[in-house]
Amino acid sequence: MKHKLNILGALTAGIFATGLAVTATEVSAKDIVINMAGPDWGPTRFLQEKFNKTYKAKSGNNVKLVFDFIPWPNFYDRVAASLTSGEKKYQMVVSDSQWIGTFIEGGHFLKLNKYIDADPTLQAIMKDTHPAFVEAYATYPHKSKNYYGFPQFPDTKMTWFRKDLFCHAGEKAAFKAKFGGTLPCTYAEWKDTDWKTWASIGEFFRRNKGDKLGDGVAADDFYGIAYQAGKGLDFSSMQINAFIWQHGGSIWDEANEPKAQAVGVVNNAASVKGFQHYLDLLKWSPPVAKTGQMDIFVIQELIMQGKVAAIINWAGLAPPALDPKNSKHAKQIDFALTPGLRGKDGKISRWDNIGGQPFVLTTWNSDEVTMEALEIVKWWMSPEVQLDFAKNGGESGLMSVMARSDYNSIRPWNRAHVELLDWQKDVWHVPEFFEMLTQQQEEFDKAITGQKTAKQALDAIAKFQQDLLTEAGRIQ
Amino acid sequence: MSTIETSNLTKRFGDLTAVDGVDLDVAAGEVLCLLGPSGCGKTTTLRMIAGLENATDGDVHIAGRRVNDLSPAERDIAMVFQFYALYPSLTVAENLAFPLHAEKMTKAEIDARVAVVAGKLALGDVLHRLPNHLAEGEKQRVAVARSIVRDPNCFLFDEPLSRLDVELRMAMRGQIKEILSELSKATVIVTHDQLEALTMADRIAVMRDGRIEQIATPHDIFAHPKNVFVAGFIGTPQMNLLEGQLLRQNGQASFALAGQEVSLELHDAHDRLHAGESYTVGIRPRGLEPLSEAAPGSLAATVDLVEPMGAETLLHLQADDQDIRVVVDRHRVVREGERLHLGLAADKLHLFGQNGGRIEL
Amino acid sequence: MNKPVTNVASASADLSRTPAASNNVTDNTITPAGGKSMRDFWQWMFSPERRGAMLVAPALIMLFLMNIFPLMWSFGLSFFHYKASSIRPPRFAGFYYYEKVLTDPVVWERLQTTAQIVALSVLLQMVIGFAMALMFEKKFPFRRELLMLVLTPMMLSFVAVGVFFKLFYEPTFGILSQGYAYFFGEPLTLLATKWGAIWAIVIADAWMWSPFVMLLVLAGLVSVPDYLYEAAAVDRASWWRRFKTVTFPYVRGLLLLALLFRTIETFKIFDVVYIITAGGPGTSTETIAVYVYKVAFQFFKTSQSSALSYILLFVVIVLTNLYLYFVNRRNEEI
Amino acid sequence: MFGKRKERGLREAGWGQTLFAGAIGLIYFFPVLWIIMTAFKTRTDALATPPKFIFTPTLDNFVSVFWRVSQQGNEAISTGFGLYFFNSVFVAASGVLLALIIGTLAAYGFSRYPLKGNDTYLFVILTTRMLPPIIVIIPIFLMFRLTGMSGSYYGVILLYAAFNLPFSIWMMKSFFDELSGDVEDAARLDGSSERGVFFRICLPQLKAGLAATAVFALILTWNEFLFALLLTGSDTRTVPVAMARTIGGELGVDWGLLAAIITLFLIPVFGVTYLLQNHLLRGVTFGTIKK
Repeated sequence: MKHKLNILGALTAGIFATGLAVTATEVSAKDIVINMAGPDWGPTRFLQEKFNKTYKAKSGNNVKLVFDFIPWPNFYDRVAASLTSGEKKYQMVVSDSQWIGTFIEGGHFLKLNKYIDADPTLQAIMKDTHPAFVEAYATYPHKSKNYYGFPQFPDTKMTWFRKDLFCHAGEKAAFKAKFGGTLPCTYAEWKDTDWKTWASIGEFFRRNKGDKLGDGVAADDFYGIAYQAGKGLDFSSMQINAFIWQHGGSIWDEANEPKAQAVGVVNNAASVKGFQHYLDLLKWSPPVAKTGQMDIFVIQELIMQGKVAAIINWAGLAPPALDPKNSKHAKQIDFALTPGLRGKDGKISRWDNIGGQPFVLTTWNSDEVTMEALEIVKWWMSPEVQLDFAKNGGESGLMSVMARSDYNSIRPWNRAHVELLDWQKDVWHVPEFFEMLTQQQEEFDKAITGQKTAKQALDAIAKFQQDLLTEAGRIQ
Repeated sequence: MSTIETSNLTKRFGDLTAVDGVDLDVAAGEVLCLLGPSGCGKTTTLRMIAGLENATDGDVHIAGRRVNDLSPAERDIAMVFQFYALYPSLTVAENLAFPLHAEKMTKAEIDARVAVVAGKLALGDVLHRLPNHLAEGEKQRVAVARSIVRDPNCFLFDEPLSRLDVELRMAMRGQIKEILSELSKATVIVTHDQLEALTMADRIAVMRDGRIEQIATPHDIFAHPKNVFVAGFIGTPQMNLLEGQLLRQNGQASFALAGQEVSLELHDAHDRLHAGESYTVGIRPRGLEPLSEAAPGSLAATVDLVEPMGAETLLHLQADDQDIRVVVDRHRVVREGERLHLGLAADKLHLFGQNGGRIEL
Repeated sequence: MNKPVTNVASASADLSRTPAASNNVTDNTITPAGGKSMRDFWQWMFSPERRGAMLVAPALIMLFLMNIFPLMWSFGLSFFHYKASSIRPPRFAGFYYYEKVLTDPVVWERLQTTAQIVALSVLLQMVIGFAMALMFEKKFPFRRELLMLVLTPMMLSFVAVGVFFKLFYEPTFGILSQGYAYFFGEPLTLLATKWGAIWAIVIADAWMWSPFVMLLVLAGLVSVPDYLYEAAAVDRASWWRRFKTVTFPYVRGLLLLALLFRTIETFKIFDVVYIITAGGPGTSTETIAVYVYKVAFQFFKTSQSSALSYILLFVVIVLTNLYLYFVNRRNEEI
Repeated sequence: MFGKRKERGLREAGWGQTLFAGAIGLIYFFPVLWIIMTAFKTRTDALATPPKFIFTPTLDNFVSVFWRVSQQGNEAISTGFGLYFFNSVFVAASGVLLALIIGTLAAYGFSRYPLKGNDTYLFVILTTRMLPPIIVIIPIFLMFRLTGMSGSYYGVILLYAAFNLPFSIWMMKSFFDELSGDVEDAARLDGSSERGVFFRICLPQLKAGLAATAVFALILTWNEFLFALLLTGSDTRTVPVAMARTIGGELGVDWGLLAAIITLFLIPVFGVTYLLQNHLLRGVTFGTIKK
């Protein structure tokens, strides 16, 4: 649909559209346009390109998928404005998992149960989709049996590290001498790495400009570890939740609505301990950590430009790190499991917050359009396409694809990604999520920038959530 | 027939009456000056004639036709504005040609007309300049040239010379007068400068507070001012206006003027004057004669300031706190502080009643 | 002021009563009434009394459709319980949200933050703008070209300015921080404290908009008549006295104008804050516009954000009136 | 009235002043210079520590502005920047032009034929610019949907015109107020129609004012982001929106690419400002300041 400047304006456009509709019914093959809102980045561009090249509708209709590529920083604004204003522009939307509650309750996202029940292919897809994705991307209320979406780009966080440093014999020996443990290098060694070792890494690789580092000297101040600690969006909650869960703490559990409480849960001793643990490790991070602006892009930059030895970041941001155009250490960066908390039994708990985006259908379309949209879903979730997606920078949502013997070797982070899937949980999906997230980010930021203690911050968060959710009728 | 007539022309802005029932009648070839202090309504009157201002009441007739409902363009008049109102974005030649566009003329005709008026006002050298690059006098000439380039029903001038220096003003006065007499149209000139009015006008209408105080030829206005205002307004130095009570009259009228009793020979006006009432005695500074000693009907005063004016000398005298101006020949030597006796010649007196109206003597 | 007097309407009414006109009416049975009334309407509409109205009508219509109608819409919403994201129909709420907003300490805190940023930034803009205007007041070689250099910041987008200033402040990569580290030995973590973050925002905003102030002041400076400077020179006025009595009066009105426009605009400051600090650390640099954005667009508390906006509008109107009062006073003085 | 505030000849200062202003100007311009330099740098150079002032320039970023590598394989795909650039120029120019036309007519009306409550109208017009725009977005969205203008050029153009209108009216009105009414009266007496008075007499005197208004409106419109984000479709998207693509995605900020877009996008507005610079300075005495 091209928007050309039309002198006669809306009136002509209306008549023209009616005319088109009339002529369209006369021929058997219909033109169907599916407009889809998506963030402007690799995973969605791949979908569009792949579709244009290979998709052929089984119905014989002339189906076109038109992506509205929206820059990531403003993706939510654009989609929210479109949906809530009733613009009804999009037939499909790439959503973030947290948003779905808001837009389901607003009547914008289509419940798919009846279509899934009627279609064995969809049933097979749902069955083959990893449960963590179904839970995070499809269900509302959270963890219920109401399905709304499918994984478009499933994402998890993992450790990115500098092979040249961690596998350096001299460094390994020095680390052993100083801390007694192993400086992790291999996948197995990283699998055995807990937060304690992570802290040691942080201390170990803290070098000043001119100090020896690996085979050379540090050209600049060098730091050991970094993970996200940013005020914007969810750039700290995603990591802090991991610590809270691993320490046995909890966030407000919407699956147990209306019994679940916020006060006494969100700020219980375990949660506070977890948050404090997170804060303690920041001291080994580059100075930007002090500003509360150390978001996922900053840590990506820090490792790509050789300022830090290891970070924890999304797989979705990994491709540029291996591209010599962007990354000074494209050859040296490797990926591993995230560290976790070692329990008394010696086992490491790696609970973490899932990332990535599902895609959903909207409610205002004709059956015909909905059916064509579901055909696109089926095409996208087919093993060949999913595999091709994985080969071109994406991740599959299907267990069968991930189970292929070659899957782990397609991209260097796949092995960790697949192994970590069993440890993924998600934040809330309720429409109040944005208020909860925003307030939580503010309070976390206060603790990160030293204005509050971990306890004070979590107390404030718990109280805010308790009041908000009580008012919304979600806590009784 | 090029005439201008207004009857009962009135303009009110809200509560303020700017022009109050003005009746004018300008014959073809006649130049009428509207003279008055600023704010007297003379410009508003002119603008109503031009159609730039809506009359609240009354009619305007131009060339015998009622023009109240016609736009300025339809009235077929030419006007010269105080600030010339040259079109800043057009050259002098274009400015001159501008009024001709409304009449269907060929380019050649237009060029010819422009050349003629440019020649008449010596603008040949500046035809291609923009108004901003002209000297003040040149701008003035362009404005005049633009008004005469067409053949309008009548001419209106709004303070045409006020922005020129003295020398230029004198020259332009003559030039405009010459041009106007050549064209023989009804012309109205608004001015606050009486010299301009006296030299250029066939008749002068003196205005105050939206009303016409007097319309007459320059000579009449000077010789027979109709009231105290006109008497005071016309003539430089200003006429001495001394207010005083008529004490008695017995062949001679004795007034209490400036703390002195002055007897004046008033001929046959006696029976129209009443003892005990106040009158204003007016006498022009040149009508007072300094006498060496007191005489009947003379007024004693002390010289306060001596202002040589070239051929004559202006004396400011003081009598009982009243300022009296006297013009004497420059040969007469007067010192400040000197006491003089001023003779009031009866034939040079103007007498005004309590209401300010003139009493013919 | 100078209304030309024509009375086309009455003249044409006379005309329509002439035989020719009535002939016209009888000739044609279908269109004449319409044609005539159309023409009358046309004449009525374009009569001189209505000329002013006709001239401003397109502008008023456009503003009504594009600005005032949406404003009234949201004004209406401020009296209802309504969430844009919800399918529930609006319920009447009266002044509930006004009361809520006015008693909310968060709102006052955000207003305070905004006021701090506005005060610092506008002051800085005035000072820098004025100083640069004085610099460019004289004629010198390459003046045009150098002036362009200084004007460029305001041609950049907020996004560009925000993103790059954030980079300048970044402790590891930022050029500002590196310069700081060169002299003080440790990286600059400007965004770590409230006042550091406020200054970070103020510097970026003032950098961007000082040229605007400079242009206005410059326009004032070049309009000071030469003879006043000459008179001041003859009177042997000191630099300061000359500035105070000659230069400043000519610039004051324009300076006030710049002050108004910049205050109104800075009051709405959003992008630069959002990009550089995201309101952090904590909420210490969250301005009222960022807050409105959150409430309206992330929390979908549509009614509350509308009520808040109207309170803001009230504040700005008061500021504007104050400003216009000063300007009018100035105009009367001159 | 006339000539009271005539622009005086600027006083001369010599090369010393050039040096001084040059130094200050360069310091002030430095962030822009840094952005332009970044446009010619590789990412590693852009983020180098210590910062690099001397480097091997690359045009890769400018190539990336127009072309990107496809996700599959290595085909070069157009980024659509050419279209976005055209959209920006077209939308901004049309919006500013429309605002200028309607605004000038209205300013003429407000100045020469004051309505009852003239000042109130003017004030209300000014206040429409005062609210955070976020607040009117939902109703505007709805309106656009009802009229089918969403995603079309005219929707954004109308919006930008309305956006610039208050400013244009205020600015142009002050210019009209400074014109001498006598000149217009003279034209009327000389047989000019009302239209002639406006077009042949008033407008030619206001060239500077129109230029200044246009430049200011252009600068304010050129970088408008929020409405462009929400009301343009993929075919009518403008550069500021497309620019945001480079500040978050799989790569955080793509410094070189962002800088290259900023640099390219600066050229038209810089050029227009430079060409109208003299007018700008003369015409900048706008708004509420009279004579």
